Amino acid sequence: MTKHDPAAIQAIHRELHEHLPSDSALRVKALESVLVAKGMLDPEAVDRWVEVYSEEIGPKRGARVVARAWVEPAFRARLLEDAGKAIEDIGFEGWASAHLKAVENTGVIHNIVVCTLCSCYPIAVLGVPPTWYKSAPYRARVVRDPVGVLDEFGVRLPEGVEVRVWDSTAELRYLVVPQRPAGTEGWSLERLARLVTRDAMIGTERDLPLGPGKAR
Amino acid sequence: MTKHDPAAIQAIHRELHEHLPSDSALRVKALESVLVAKGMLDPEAVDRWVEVYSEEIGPKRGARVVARAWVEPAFRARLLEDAGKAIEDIGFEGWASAHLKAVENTGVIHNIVVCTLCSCYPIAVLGVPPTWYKSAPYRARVVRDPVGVLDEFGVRLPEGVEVRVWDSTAELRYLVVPQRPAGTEGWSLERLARLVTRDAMIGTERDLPLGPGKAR
Amino acid sequence: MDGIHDLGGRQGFGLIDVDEPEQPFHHPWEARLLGLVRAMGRPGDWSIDWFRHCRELIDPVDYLTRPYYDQWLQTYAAMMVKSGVATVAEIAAGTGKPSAVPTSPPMKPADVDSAKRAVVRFDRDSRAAAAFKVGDAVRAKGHGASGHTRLPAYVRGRRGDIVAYHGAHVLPDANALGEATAEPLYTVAFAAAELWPEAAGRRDSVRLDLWQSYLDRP
Amino acid sequence: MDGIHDLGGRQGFGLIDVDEPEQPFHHPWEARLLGLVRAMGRPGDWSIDWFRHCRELIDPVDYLTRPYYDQWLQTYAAMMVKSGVATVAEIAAGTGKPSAVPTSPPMKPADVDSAKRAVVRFDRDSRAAAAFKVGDAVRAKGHGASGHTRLPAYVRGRRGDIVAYHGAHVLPDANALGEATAEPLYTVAFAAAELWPEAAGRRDSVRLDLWQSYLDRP
Repeated sequence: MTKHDPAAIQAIHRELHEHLPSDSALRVKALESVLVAKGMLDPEAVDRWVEVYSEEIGPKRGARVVARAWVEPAFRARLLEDAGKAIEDIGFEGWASAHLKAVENTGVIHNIVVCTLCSCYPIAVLGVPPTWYKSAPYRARVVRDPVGVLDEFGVRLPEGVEVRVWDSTAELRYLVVPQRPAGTEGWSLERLARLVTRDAMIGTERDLPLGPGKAR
Repeated sequence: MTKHDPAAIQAIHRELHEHLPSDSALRVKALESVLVAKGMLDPEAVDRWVEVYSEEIGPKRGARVVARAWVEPAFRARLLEDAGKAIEDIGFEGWASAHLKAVENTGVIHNIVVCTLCSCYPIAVLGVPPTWYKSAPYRARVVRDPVGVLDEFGVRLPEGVEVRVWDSTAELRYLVVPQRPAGTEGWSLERLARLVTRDAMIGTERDLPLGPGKAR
Repeated sequence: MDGIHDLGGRQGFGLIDVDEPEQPFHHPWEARLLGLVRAMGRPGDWSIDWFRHCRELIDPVDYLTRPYYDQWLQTYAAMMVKSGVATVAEIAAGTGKPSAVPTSPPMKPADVDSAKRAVVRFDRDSRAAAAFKVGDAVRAKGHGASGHTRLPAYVRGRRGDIVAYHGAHVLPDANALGEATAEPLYTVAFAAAELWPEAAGRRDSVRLDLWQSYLDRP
Repeated sequence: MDGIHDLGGRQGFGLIDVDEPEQPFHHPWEARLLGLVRAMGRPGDWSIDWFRHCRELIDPVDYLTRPYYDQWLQTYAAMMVKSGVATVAEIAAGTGKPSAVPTSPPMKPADVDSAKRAVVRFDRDSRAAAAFKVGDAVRAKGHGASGHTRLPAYVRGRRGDIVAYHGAHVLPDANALGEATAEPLYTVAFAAAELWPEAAGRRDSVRLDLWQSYLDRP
């Protein structure tokens, strides 16, 4: 208990607030230098991680997962059964993917994901979350007024659609599987994957347009 | 309902935040000018109110009320019965005094006052509240950890004293009547009143010293 | 509303400024603003509870960071805009023409001496019967209200005891909407152990003044 | 803890920045900080829940205003100070000598490709019997916890239905304190009308993953 003492951490936060530079970039430089000086960090490993999360691990992964579920009924079944296991088929396992859960939109159900307590997000398949996902307005409002939040994202739900908000309070991570748009019969997995947006997999977008991008 | 529309007010707040000068003194200047220009304000009346709350209506009033309760058993009885009425005897009635309530400290009870929802305070007898009384730390903490808050004010309660925290959620206003210090037998009302501090009447001080001021 | 203002029991806030100077005001503009608020003419649709609700609606970061009287200023400014007596642009510029909205006359300097002794009562004659009596156990309602209310989150769903009855007082939830309703008002004592997970065995209590519609039988 | 982080259902927050650019990072330092966190050596007493708790303990105004990854930085810095691997002065200056506190070795660039596919599981073999089954009605505990917990305030005391059971998972409340406990974990659906005073008649629901000790029979 003394080791994990909240009052001590609060006092340290106050000290840090007072003594660290206010500029975030300077703060990061200082932290990197001290970690290197202490032999706790190899800056080249940082470079690699920056590449990985800037280029490799992002919503294109989730889009492939969704498109594959649309075209392969057996994969879809495995995905809905145990998404963490299913994405290993594609080599997408990683950070916070162990307890991944796919939730499927239907004509009468719309899913939308949040983490009201911090910022839990299916990073392995969507990359790092957008800032708004981690912001107070989204976290505060989406559980209380999901229809209002969807409206702000330009989504008007058809009458009679039931909204399910998933608040990521444990180590489960939620991936929304949007509906496959009509008029895409016979499309390749690659072509379908290009339709699937990050927001659709969070649930702040619903109907995927066949044209280029959102109409907001 | 449309007249008192929270969403409209939120939008106005955002606009004001954007368009008003950030400096508070400049904001006050602008508000005063516009009110005068609109014929809604006489600046000389403002001058008078500034005098009233800077010099006339302050904790010295409460101190007189307390000292009188110490020396006049009949007044004490009236004060505890209906403090709003009792202070009319001294001509102290005014802002928010209609439903004033006096709560008395004893050897086994300590009272402490807060308004967790805004800043309600017995202005007619104590003047305007200190900033800390209106601050988030005091409002958040005193209902949950009154002993910790008292400790921060330098007050260590004797073993076995029961703390009563009064959260001013309605139009009742609370005035703590501290205990009369030992060794003041035969003192005049005026001399006694000089012992009574603002903090003792809020409840963040307990034992009134006979010497000059607090020992913090 | 479940706003930032509902601070009772919220954890993580820091130290109290116990060494604040004793003077009532720390900047001249603070006193000026207070005086201005007391002296200004007002539209007929304002009330103490509408004011409180409008302050609660200030952006949460502004609520926690802007000076107290500055928040009063912004609240009155917002109410002026809403009531149509001024625009945001007029307030920002500090200029404007009289509006068509009727307001009470501005206070004259000579009236301050009587105004400073004016007493506003919030108790009302009411036929509403008191449902509880001193000594009764009650439970605060579990739900809050979407709009203005004076039932803090930290007592919702908690069991307490009626320690005083004050007759009928104006109900803030309705008053904030311009509706005049009065309801029996009680002081309710809640044991600390009932309110806080870390308070088992503690003897302190918190007392709140709560309206009848905030309370259920336990 | 009843901290500023517990934001679900809090009213008064403004608009969402729906036009944020799609790029994963908006400043180079953000990516750098994330990479640094993934690559650094760590003391043995850190855990995801201790990290979360330390972030929750950031000053409320900083929590609402400082950039997200900046808060990560401050949280890791605070954990480093608490664990004794660095002082505040060293972090502020960006210099220091190796500490005596044992840490895991810093990650090598060549190890990133396997590390990026590493999967950390939070389910545990446990003999703890599941007290509820899918379809059961439950009521979330009315009290929160003084320390770290993952039971948000907005469902406390509310009635919901178990819609999934996930076996035993590491309990955050204990994990934040360095204690390894696992408990049955459930997904619980709460009707909006049960949670919010303005939601009567609405059909939407909120689903949360909650541990057995957060739940009672209704």
